[in-house]
Formats: sequence, C-alpha cells, structure tokens
Amino acid sequence: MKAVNQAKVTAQGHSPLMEFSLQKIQFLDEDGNWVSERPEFATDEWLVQAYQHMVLNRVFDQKAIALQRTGQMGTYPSSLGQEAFGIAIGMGLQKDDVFVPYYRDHGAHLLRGHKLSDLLLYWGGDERGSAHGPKQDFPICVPIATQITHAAGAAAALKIQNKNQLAVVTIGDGGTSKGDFFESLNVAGAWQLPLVVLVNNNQYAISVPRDIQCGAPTLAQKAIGAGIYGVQVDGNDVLAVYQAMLEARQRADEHKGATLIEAITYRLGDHTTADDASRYRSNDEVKQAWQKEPIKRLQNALFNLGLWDGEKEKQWQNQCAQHVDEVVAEYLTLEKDTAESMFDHLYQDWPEVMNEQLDLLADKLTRMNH
Amino acid sequence: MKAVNQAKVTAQGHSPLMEFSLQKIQFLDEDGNWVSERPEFATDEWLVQAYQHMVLNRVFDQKAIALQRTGQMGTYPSSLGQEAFGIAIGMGLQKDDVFVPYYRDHGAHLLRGHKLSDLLLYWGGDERGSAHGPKQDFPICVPIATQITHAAGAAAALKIQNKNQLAVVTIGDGGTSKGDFFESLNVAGAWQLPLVVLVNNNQYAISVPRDIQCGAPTLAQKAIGAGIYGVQVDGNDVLAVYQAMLEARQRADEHKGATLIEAITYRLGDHTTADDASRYRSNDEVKQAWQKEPIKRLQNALFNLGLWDGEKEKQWQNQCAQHVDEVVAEYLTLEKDTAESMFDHLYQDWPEVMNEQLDLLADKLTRMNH
Amino acid sequence: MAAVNQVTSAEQMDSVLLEAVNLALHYEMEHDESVVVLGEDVGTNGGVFRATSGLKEKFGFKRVMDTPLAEALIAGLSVGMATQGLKPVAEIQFMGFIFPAFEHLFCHAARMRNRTRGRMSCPMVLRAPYGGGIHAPEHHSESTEALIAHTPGIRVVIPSSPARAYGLLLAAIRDPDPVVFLEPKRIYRGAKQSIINNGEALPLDTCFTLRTGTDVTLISWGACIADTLQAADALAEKGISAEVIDVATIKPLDMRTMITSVVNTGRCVIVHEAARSFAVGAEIAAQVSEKCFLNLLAPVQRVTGFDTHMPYFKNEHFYLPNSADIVAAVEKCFKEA
Amino acid sequence: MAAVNQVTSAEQMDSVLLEAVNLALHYEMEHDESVVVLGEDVGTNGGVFRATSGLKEKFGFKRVMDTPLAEALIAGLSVGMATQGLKPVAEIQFMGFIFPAFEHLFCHAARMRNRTRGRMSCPMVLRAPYGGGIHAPEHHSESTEALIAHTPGIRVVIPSSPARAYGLLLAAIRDPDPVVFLEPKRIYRGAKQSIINNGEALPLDTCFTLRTGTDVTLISWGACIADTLQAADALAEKGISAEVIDVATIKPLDMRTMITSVVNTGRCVIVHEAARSFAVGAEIAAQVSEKCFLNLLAPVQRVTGFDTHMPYFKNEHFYLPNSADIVAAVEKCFKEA
Ligand SMILES: Cc1ncc(C[n+]2csc(CCOP(=O)(O)OP(=O)(O)O)c2C)c(N)n1
Ligand SMILES: Cc1ncc(C[n+]2csc(CCOP(=O)(O)OP(=O)(O)O)c2C)c(N)n1
Ligand SMILES: [Mg+2]
Ligand SMILES: [Mg+2]
Repeated sequence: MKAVNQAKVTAQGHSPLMEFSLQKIQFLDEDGNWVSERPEFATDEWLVQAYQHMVLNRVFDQKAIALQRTGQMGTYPSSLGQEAFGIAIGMGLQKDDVFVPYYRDHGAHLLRGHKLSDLLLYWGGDERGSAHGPKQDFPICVPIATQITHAAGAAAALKIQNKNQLAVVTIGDGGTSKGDFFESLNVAGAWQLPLVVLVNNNQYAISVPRDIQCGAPTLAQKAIGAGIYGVQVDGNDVLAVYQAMLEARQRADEHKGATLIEAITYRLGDHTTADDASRYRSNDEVKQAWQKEPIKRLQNALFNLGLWDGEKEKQWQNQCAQHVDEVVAEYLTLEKDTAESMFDHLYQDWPEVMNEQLDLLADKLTRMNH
Repeated sequence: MKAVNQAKVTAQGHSPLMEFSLQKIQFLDEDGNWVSERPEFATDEWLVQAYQHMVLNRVFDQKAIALQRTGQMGTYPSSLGQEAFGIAIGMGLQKDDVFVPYYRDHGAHLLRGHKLSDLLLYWGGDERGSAHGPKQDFPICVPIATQITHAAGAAAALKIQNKNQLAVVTIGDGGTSKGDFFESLNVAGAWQLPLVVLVNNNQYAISVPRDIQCGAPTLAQKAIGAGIYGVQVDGNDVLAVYQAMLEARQRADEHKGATLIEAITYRLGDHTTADDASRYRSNDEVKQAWQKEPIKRLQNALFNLGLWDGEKEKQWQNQCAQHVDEVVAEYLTLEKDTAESMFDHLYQDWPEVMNEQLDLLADKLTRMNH
Repeated sequence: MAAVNQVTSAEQMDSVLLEAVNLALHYEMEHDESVVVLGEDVGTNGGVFRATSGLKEKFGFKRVMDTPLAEALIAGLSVGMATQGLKPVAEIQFMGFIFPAFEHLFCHAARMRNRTRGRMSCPMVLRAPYGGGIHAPEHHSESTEALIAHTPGIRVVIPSSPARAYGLLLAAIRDPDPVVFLEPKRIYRGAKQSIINNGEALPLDTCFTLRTGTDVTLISWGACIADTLQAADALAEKGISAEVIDVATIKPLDMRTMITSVVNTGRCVIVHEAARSFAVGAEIAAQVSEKCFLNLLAPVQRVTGFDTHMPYFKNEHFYLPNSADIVAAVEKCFKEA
Repeated sequence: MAAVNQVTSAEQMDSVLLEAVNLALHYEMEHDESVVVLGEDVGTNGGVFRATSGLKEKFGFKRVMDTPLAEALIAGLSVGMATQGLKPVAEIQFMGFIFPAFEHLFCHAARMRNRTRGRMSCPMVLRAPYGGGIHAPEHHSESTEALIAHTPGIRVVIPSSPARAYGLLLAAIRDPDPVVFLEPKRIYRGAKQSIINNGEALPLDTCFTLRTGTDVTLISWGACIADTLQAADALAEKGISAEVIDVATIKPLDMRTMITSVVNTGRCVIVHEAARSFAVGAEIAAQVSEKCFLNLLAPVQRVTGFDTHMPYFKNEHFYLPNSADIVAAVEKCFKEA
C-alpha cells in the first residue's frame, strides 16, 4: 500500500479545515472466531441459512465451470471465494428494493428468486436468461461500472415516487476506476439518494492488481469526495457485509443518503473461464488467500456454536448437488430460441418501415435450411 | 453546506481504520490584511507584478466583453473576479511545464506569452487563435473536464521521458463532477504523476450552484479517494494560490505525486456573454462577493506596504488600456482566414483519396463569389 | 417566453420552434405524472436556450432536476429512471457534448428491452440542440446524427418546424422506447407557426412531404429544410418542379415515402449539414439508388458539409450547405440525365 | 506465443493475425523509443488475447502500462502523451467498450492538429479487437466502425490477414495522425501467413485487390474477407468471375480503386457484419451508385448484419453474413441485370 498523502502539513499559510475518519467492520476472523460480539440479527437460523446459501452458491459455481469446460456453456465468471459477499447482499435485500448487479453476483441472484437455469442460459449465450426475475431488478451488466449510474437513477426514481426502498448495486474493484462510479457516488451525495454501493474488492480486475487501479489505501475512502458515508468490511465475513447493509438501510431511511461499502475479498478462481490467472499471480498468494475464504470460517463458527456437523454437511452438499443437477437438466433441455427472436422486443411498436429486415432474415433462414 | 457524513460511527463490529485531514491556505483577508506571515516568495517586486498582471487581466476582460457586445467578437467567458487564480498560475508555471487550460484562464494565458490578440481571435471564431504559444501547452479546452485527462497523459509523458517538470491543469467547479476529473486524479494517484490540478471553484457552473454539483463540503476532499494530496485555498488571494503551487511542485519533485488545489473564488460576471446570471442568483449575493474580490484586497495590501498609490494606479490603468487597444487593433485588422483552411492541418499527410472534397469546396466558393 | 408558461390546453398560438418544444414539455408534464426532466441548467435557469423554461416553477424540483455536470451521468440516470416507471426527458446541452452519453445510450437504453425480452424497457428521450449556423463557439455546432442512427433499438427524430417540433416531441415522450430528439438550433427562433396546444402527437417513423413536385425529389431534415424549400422556390422559377421531403424520423427510415417519390421524379438530391461521408445521406442514397435503379434519370446527389471539422464560426458559412448548393446539385442531375 | 518474443529483425515466420500484431508492436517499440503501449491488462498479462505479449518484459513498465479500468482515461491519456512527443498505442479491450473513448477521440485526437493549425498533433493508435463469431459474451462482438469513420481527422484501418495486420499496424503507428486500428478477432487465430519481420509498412488510404475478376466486384474488410473469398470460389464454380477488394482503410476511403473495378465489372456487392443501416456499406454503395451510374448492370447489393443487436452467441450465426448470403446477393445482381 502507498503512503496516505492526506496527512497534516505544517507550512506557511496553512490552517486546519476538516477531518475525516474511516472505519472497518468485522465479526468473524479467518478461523471463525468472534472478534466482535455476535450481532442480534445473527440468530442460529440466520447463520445456518447464510452458510447453506454460500455452499449452494459454490456448488453451482463448480458446475457452471464444468459445463463451460465441456463445451456446454460459454465464458463464465466464477464467484469462488466471494460467496459471503453475494449471499449477504441477497439476504440484506428487501423484496421491493431495486437490485442492480454486475456479472459476478451469482449468490445474490440465487436469493432474488432467479431460476439458476436462467443464469446458465445467460452465460450459455441465450438472451432468455435475462427474461425473468423481480420486475424492478436489472439484468446482469457487462459494461463495467455503468450499472452504478442506473442504480443512482433507480434510487432517484424511488425518491421521486416516495418509495421507501433502496437501490443496491454491486461493482468490482476495477470498476471503481471508471468515471461512472464517481459520477454516480457524486450525484448520490448531491441528491441524498437511497443508494447502497457494494464494492467486491477481490484484488484483481482480470490481471490488474488492486494497487494499479488506485493509489489510495482503501476504496472506501472514495466516498469522502462524494460526501457520502463510506466503510470497509471484511468481505469474507458474511455478517460484516450484512451489518453494513443494515446500517446503510437505516441511513437511507433517516434520509441521510447513500453508502459506499468496500468489501475486502479475494478472487480465488480465474477471472473467467477464458482467463488463466497463473500468468499474473503466484500460487503462494492464492494459497494464502484460501486461508481467509468465507465458507470455511463460517463453518468453523457454526461448528463452535454446535449448529452444524459433518452429517449435516454431507446432507446439504448432496442436496445442493441434486438441485444443481436439476437446474442443469432444465438448461440443457430448453428448446432453442428462434432466429427471429433477434427482432422481438427490439421496439415495443414494431416500425413497419423495417419490414425489409424480416424479409432479409427469412431469405437467410431459407438458405441456412437448405 | 451539507453535514459531513464521514464522521465516526460507534456500532457493532466497527473499528477505526484511518484518519484524514484537510487544510486551507490563506495569507490576505478580504481587506488585504495579513492573516498569515508574509511568505518569502512575496517580495515587493513579486507583489507589484502580481497586482499589475491582475489589473491587465481585468482591463482585457472588459474590452473583450465590449467587443462581443458590439458584434465584433463571439461568445466570451469573462474571468472577472478570478484574476488571482489565473495570475498565480501564470506566475507559478515554469517555462517547460505543460499548461493545460480550460476556457476561463485568460490571466494565465497572458503570462504564458500568448498574444492577447490570439485570445480575441479564438473567441472571435477563428482557429488561428490557437496556432501559437508554448509548443507543449494545450489550446483552450471547451468539452468540460477532458483537459484533465490530457494533463495526466502529459504528466505521464514527462515521467516516462524523465523530465523534471509539471503538467498543470485548470478546471471549474462544475468540471469536478465529470468522470474525466476523477479518472485522471485516480491515475495520477496510482502512477504518482507530476500533475497539479487547480479547481477554479467560482460557485457556479453556468446557473448550477456549487452545492448541486456535489454534496461534500469541499471539492479538495476529492483528492482523498484518489490517494493524492488535496488542499483548499482562498482563490481571491493570489499568494495562497501561488503557495499551493509551490508546494505542489515540491511534492512532485520529491516524487510524492499529484496535488489537487481547490481555489475558492466567485464568478462576478455572467457565465459568458450569452448568459444572464440575474436569472438565477440575487444581486445581494453578487454584491457580497464583490467584498472579497482579489484585486482590491491586493491593492490594499500594497497601499499598506507603501508599494502602490493613486498615481501609479492611474498610470498602470492607462498603460493597460493602451496595450489592450493595440491588441484589439491587431485582432480587427488581421486578414480573413481562407475557406480552404478548413482542410489545412486536417491530416499531416493529405489523403489523395480525399481530393474530391477540395473540388466540392472550390465549386461552392465559385458559387459564393458570384 | 413568459407567455408560454401561461398557456392553457388547446390554446392556439404563434410559436417559434423553441417555444413549441417548451409547450410540448409543459403539456406532457401536466398530463403524465411520470414525465420528469433532467439535465444541466434545465431547472432554475430553464435551459441555456430556455427550452425548459417555467417547468421547475410549475412542476417542482422533484420532476425538474438540475444535474451535476456529467453527460454519462445524465444518460445513465435516465436509464435507471426509465426502467422504474418514470419517463425521463433529459437534455444534453449541445450535441457536441453528447459523446459521454453514448455508452449508456447504445449499451443500455437501446438494448434494455431486447436484452430482457421485454421485461424492462427504456422510455426515455434525450433532447439536444444540434447543428451550426448560430455563430457559437467550438463544439457547439455539431450534427452527428449518423452516429446515433446506426444503433438498433433507438429512434432518432429531428423536427424542422414549430408544429413538427411540438407533435414529434410529444410522440417521442410517449414512445415506449428511447428516442434521441435533435433540435436544429439554427431555426430555434426562426419562422413562427400557429400551434394548437391540444396534445396531439405526430407519427414517428414517417417522412413528411412538404411540397409535391414532378422533376426532382429533395430530401432533407432539420435546419436544412429551410434552405431546401428556398431552393425549391428558386428551381420553380427555372421551371423545375421539386418535391420536398422532410425525413423527420432519421431512425428508422421511412424509405417507402422517399422511394415512391423518386420513382415518380427520377431524380434525387439529399441535403444535410453533417460531414459528407458515412452520414445519413449515404444510407438514403444507397437505398434510393438500389430501389429506384430503373427509375433514376441521374445519379443521386448529396449536398452536405465537408469531411472536416465544422470550422469556427467565422468560416462556418463555407461549410454549411446553402440553397445555391442545392440548386447546383439539381442542375447537375439534369445535365447528367 | 513464446516464439514471437524471440524474433529478430527480418526473420521470416508463419504467423496468425494475432501474432502479426504482436510482431509489429515488438518491431516498432524496438525501433522507435517514443512508442508506448497502454491499456487494460496489456502489461503483465500481455492482453486478454495476448496481442501485447512479451512487451512489458522487453520494454519495461514505463513503456508498457497497465491502466486503471477506464476507457475514457485510456483515450485521454493517449491524447496527452501524443501531444508531448510520445506515440501511444492504446488498447481498448473489446470494441463494445470503446464508447467512453469517443469524446477524447472525436473532440480532441481528431481535432488537435486542425484546431492548433498544426502546432500540436496526435500520433496515436487506438487498437481494438472487433466483430463477432467467437462465441463471446454480450458486448464482446460489436463492429461499429461506421461510428468512427464519420469523424474527420481520423483514420480507421482494418486488416484482414496476418501480413496486412503487420504492415498496416506499422503504418498506423508511424502515421502522424490518430488511427483507430480494428482487429477482427474471428480471424485472430485463423489462417497463418508467412511474414517477413523487416518493419516494412503497407500504405494506408489504399484498398487491396485480393482477386481480380470480370463479372462482379465484391467489396469487404476484416473477417468477412474470408467469407467473401469463399463466395468468390463458389461463384467461380458457377462460372461467375468475381473481383475481391479488401477496403483495409475504411477512413478515408480509396473510392478510386473500387470505382475502377465496378466500372469494369458492372456489378457490386458489399459485405460487412455491422448492422445494415447507416454503416460503412452505405457510403460505398452511395458512391459506387453515383460514380458508376452508367456502368452498373444491377443495383449495388449489401450483405450485412441486421438492424438489431448482435444476438448472444447461440444465435450469432443467424446474424453474421456468410458466403451463401454473398453468393445469393451476386445471383440477385445477375437476375436483375
Ligand atoms: C467498460 C468495460 N471495459 C472493459 C471490460 C472488460 N472487462 C470485463 S471484466 C474486467 C475486469 C473487471 O474487474 P473488477 O471490476 O475488479 O471486477 P471482477 O471481475 O474482479 O469481479 C474487464 C476489464 C468491460 N466489461 N467493460
Ligand atoms: C462536456 C460538456 N458539457 C457541457 C458543456 C457546456 N458548458 C460549458 S461551460 C459549462 C459550465 C462549466 O462550469 P464550471 O466547470 O464550474 O466552470 P466555469 O464556467 O464556472 O468556470 C457548461 C455546462 C461543455 N462545454 N462541455
Ligand atoms: Mg476485481
Ligand atoms: Mg464554475
């Protein structure tokens, strides 16, 4: 980490103007020990559910990679190691919140009631993968950071419509370098929007490490310039991410505006199945990161609390595998989309003046079927 | 000003992570009294020169507006009230620095050795207004905030070429909301660039007041998220702006990276000659701002120091008027640019395949001359 | 503009194009609560051209929002709002500053319906004054409608008179898909036209035939329509009868109207002020040339700006097409026939 | 790719297009100290396609820069560097992400020389993989070259073979003005070609006639050249002799070569994978139709993508033009003649 430049300077003409402080949230350390008191929301049931969701997330992830490797799906971005982030968000969201995901939020998607087969469809190169889900939620966003501005717009809409909900958006550490990130935080500050921005700081943007993205020691401090509240959380600690969301909701409810949450995670897998991370980072580094991964630590905590055991683990793993197999079957057996679908939903009111396009496509299909 | 959101929170799981402080620089108060000790650089000669430049800047400005009002020039952005900002920058720049201006830096242009008639040419709708000046300096930049990224690129070039100079760029308060501003500060932090960003926070972006641009109490704090040093200065105090530049240069020389300087000024005039500020701000507000304007306060300081008097003032005003009259004469008597100039310098190597364009233009000119 | 703000429904009034825009905005905000306006200086100031004048006073800051200075933000916020039940009408202050809005416009606004198979849509309007001829500074005279027209899923609409501005803007706001609405600022304060403020929209996806003729079809849009009509007058004096078509909706193109006309006249001249190459004129010329192959008596001509940057204003008249250029192009059609 | 990094001057080698790009970058960085490379993942990772592989190891991080993730930044930094004596070769990771770079490209790179009357210039290259056909995710298959080609002051260059990639990229880097260099990723790892790594550039502003013929002129660029050549083979079997022209430099267009060809053949088919309307094909069709008016035996045909978004990859073959489409278009020319 670079030195913090924003220290006091004693020089001619200088006088103090203001002070800012930044905090961190953590409950469980990497071994699953409590470093802060167990929070109220974390009932036995809550903890077990969070754990189960995270395991399902990981099982799904492994299957998706396998599908890609065997040519049954396209490029896929694994969420390996970032399950606490996605699951905490999914659990923290309320039904009528607007969720604006990026492309690595499989955990949250799972809890938003998306069919997992839709996720496979999407990454399998089929638009129908974005056809379902809560009507206000955004589809997966590929152009980095653009989703942040949509979330700000959604938050503004909630405010204009006097709806007491949140717009919740996710982004990667790389995404925090793009103008949209800043413009959106900035307007959220100026307009006091009910917006929660969660950064999955998984230390890499494809091959580019976190310290090439930004010279500041934290990404949370990017909130300061926008005049919104920023906080860093241990992103491998599902409780910490959830707590930050709770606080963010309270802040919005009290009309205190938006929140930026930087979650420190680590991308244990490749960027996507098209990437080979061994080109740009050491095995040692990855090995060390595995020490901090989110599932094991929560499992330890559950074991310590007597809420989980080997038998339950085995059962749950089986259940997950079975569920995911069903999902895969659904994906693989869906009948093919039509060629004409490329014109469906292009405009709600089909411009008659475009009919020639349909003729051209029909001709092409005739040729293809020969 | 909105409340500072970035205060300490005492809640479950929280622990302190880091602290930041922000400072302000000022030497002269609005009456020209010293609020900090007179700095070393501010010799008698320096102070008188700064004053003289600022007066010339203002006289030029008045003339330019008059030219526009009488149909002899196009839309013009006055620098009225922001002379300390422009002149301090001009004085703070070294010959081989790269200066990257926005469109309201007439004072700095003056000191970069631009012919003032070139400024009139530019605002008179003639490209030749950008043909001269230090070869590394950028032309006036109209698309807001884009110049910041060019300055970052220029700073990177200086670093790559091992040149020990600065890239110095100016921008308005409105400009700090655009992605380019943030992306450039961010890369300056990541790459530790010899970049100095000076914000002319004149409280308005056309009609939009400063607090609609950003919810944070200062613009200087936008440095924090980028991991660079930020400071606020009284932009009506030519010494404060200059001191901040001196410190920024030292920081860059010591390879400590970039600096963001927020200068608090006030746009005493309309946004441009095409604007009518009375539509969106009160006379009272403007009247109050006149109390703080930069020329009067420096004049007071000079009077107090015995460096200036009514006679000198009269002489200098006359000299400025005379100089500006010459400049105007030069502008008005320059022969017209040719129509063909629109193709000059479009490409260095004229693409022969574009010759038809020249024929089309020739035909048009024949028709026009009929 | 004070009068504009006090207009009541169905009142008839003489308006310039700028006032017609303002009138349509007033009308639709009054009749549809979901319409909101955002952009730089659109609130208190009523827009740098006063197109949004009076809206904030009437509908409040919640529906008329001065944004921070950032065009990507303006477009992106609009996408966010449009997906959540609002109908944002955003202003880009000048078309020369529209580029940062492109990513949101092309990657999201234009795709949201298609991508989600109709689950979500983007009923937003991006308004921008465009074109040269008002002696504006650098970057204030661009006409890059071709860049937007290439992208599927968007409509691009350009009015050429107060009445069409009023009717087409209403249609644009009501359209369930994104519309880029470009206002030719050269004629913002041009000829007045009588407008009935009754909320009646004009159809999109349709050209308007402004003048019928038999010898040549003149196709144009925006401010160039004025020059084109002037040329048609000059041609009439020379005994040449010109049909004049206002394209109005640039994307998608109503080629049928244009082709039907050229089939009749056998000659076609397209007029626009954008740089010549890779512009909207090329698409029209390509289609007319293809579809009227056997009818064309002369090659399709284009009268356009040059393939260079719009010169600063002292030289902009050398760049902009004028009626003499149009007449010359028509005469060429007759020589070559 | 290891072999590429050890290449010495004037060595001859069989390369795919991607390797040819890499080779040209190595060559020019070695011979011109002012050349620098920047972009997302271009350094340690050598680019997501490995186009910049080995450069950072060889030339150091000062000349090969991984940037923060921001395309406007990449373009703007390049403008800043280019004006100060460097020759930046910047990579936009996929053309679908190029939009944020447009403001810097159009408002500054393209204008700097013109605006300063030659005092400053922007000798920069913006490289981007473009086009569909590799089963990539959403936004990874765009071909929006038309948007860039409309802007004056820029060159747009698209190679269609390893040798042309090598020679044209060298020319692009050496050109004193901004060049957008689009690499058809569908043929990144296509047919190998023998390349002599001697630093010899190919001319810009020139079409390449790949195959001579007498009955029809097929005009294309990028990955579609492969389909076009295949169609020419199929046509030959049917007794139709096709001339194939690789446009290569899209902006400015070498119309003379194309017109000369169509004057001879009397028929013209243009092939590109971008959406049909307002694309590069329209400009070529318009000019061919105008300038070959008396020579054309049939209307100019365009074989293109559709006016919709490139479908996700399961359906992309329904969108992309193929050689059967080209053959059919040619046959139409004969039917209508
Ligand atoms: C605007 C844009 N530029 C480039 C890309 C290509 N790209 C896809 S993912 C990625 C890295 C993103 O990193 P980060 O934001 O940290 O998210 P992560 O993938 O690590 O979760 C890049 C450069 C893109 N999708 N969008
Ligand atoms: C990208 C862009 N958007 C909009 C404009 C139109 N515009 C010109 S000046 C201005 C306000 C700028 O305000 P600020 O940055 O505070 O500078 P000031 O004029 O106050 O010095 C606007 C919106 C522009 N020039 N560029
Ligand atoms: Mg990341
Ligand atoms: Mg300002």
